[in-house]
Amino acid sequence: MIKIQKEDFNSEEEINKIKILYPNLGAITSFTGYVRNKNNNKKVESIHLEVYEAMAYKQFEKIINKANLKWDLIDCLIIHRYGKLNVNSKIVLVSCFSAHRKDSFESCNFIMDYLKKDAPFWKNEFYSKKNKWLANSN
Amino acid sequence: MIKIQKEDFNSEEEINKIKILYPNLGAITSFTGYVRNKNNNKKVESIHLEVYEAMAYKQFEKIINKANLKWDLIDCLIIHRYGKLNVNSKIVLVSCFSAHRKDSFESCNFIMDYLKKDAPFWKNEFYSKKNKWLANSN
Amino acid sequence: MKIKYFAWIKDITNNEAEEINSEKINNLDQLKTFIIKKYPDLKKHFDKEVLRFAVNHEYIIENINLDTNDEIAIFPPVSGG
Amino acid sequence: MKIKYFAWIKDITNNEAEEINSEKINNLDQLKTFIIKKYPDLKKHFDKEVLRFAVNHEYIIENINLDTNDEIAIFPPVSGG
Repeated sequence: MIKIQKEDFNSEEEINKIKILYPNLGAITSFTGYVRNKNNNKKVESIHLEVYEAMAYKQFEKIINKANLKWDLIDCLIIHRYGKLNVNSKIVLVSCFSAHRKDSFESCNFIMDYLKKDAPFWKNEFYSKKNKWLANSN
Repeated sequence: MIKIQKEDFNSEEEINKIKILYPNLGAITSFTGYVRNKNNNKKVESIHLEVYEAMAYKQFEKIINKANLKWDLIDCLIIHRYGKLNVNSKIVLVSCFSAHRKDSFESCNFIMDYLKKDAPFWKNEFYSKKNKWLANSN
Repeated sequence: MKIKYFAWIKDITNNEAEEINSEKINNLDQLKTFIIKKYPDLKKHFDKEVLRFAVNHEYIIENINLDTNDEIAIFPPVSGG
Repeated sequence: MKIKYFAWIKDITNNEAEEINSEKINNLDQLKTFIIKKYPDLKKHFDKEVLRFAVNHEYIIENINLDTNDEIAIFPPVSGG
């Protein structure tokens, strides 16, 4: 399941909707990314996340397909927000569902790596008097 | 924060209570373990989890201390249930809170490894007509 | 063909999307040449090879042929997640 | 000293905790000998070295001295998580 949205979300509810479909599921690894109040020693007030939405869906699908080739996954959930996000807001949730722990852990990390490299989102970081477009360093 | 309890829990609420304390937090990695409907090709109806509670608290503290020596962690949450748990129930939640992704991912995996080896819990798996005590294989 | 610009590229083009069609543009390299001519301030960024190009939502590195129905996107390194 | 048994060990001892105090028990090895004598069915499990021992909530492998206030736990391999 891939969702690209402005709205905040409840991770527990989103994950439960998928979990409940699979009684053979034993392991979920989830990564959540948040807006921090500082970055590179500057005080951040908010970020504006721009997205190329149609491409983002396509790239997320490709990344999930790659993960499915490498690990035994039951399902995957990616929720990525865009628009104005204040400090403390969730930016992204990636959850990987599997029978056993190793598959969910490794695939979740793998998906985050590719998401950081390939997902067409751009962070415009707002400080008290100026703003700056960021690029992912890893 | 370490919790050993019979009751179910809402991961979102438990995680938010900690997250909200740290506006410099950018990354949370969480692992959730569930009771599966089958194990070793046998249909599972429920498990009974026995705990040596005082020792479990002590061992969880030691594991978190070890993780803190290796990674830049802002906080850690372990919730481990015991008692009768039906299929689809949560067994354990481990959440690692950090500024950056790598620390939270690696420490969460590390804590799960040690938890599986050292946390004094024992699963008694119930099938339709019999039951069996398990030992962790990894 | 439809061209889309993202992040600070938009600040240079003053435009987030436009239709460009010319008999001179049959492949990605020709499109790049056209765009640099139209937006000279983009040249240094093209030269530094920091920009990324997508054709119909796929990353493209090589010089592929373009069709009038294609959607081409030009953007800086991503920073999601 | 207080002895605690967990999981299927309890099914052999028919007891989840008991107080054992004897002048003959001054260290962990002496306690093990005492317990095997009391519960002969435990012997094969002690021999296979699958059991784990904790003194005051810490895993103990070596033969440490014991005090009358100590809490000693005997249990099979764990299976939490």
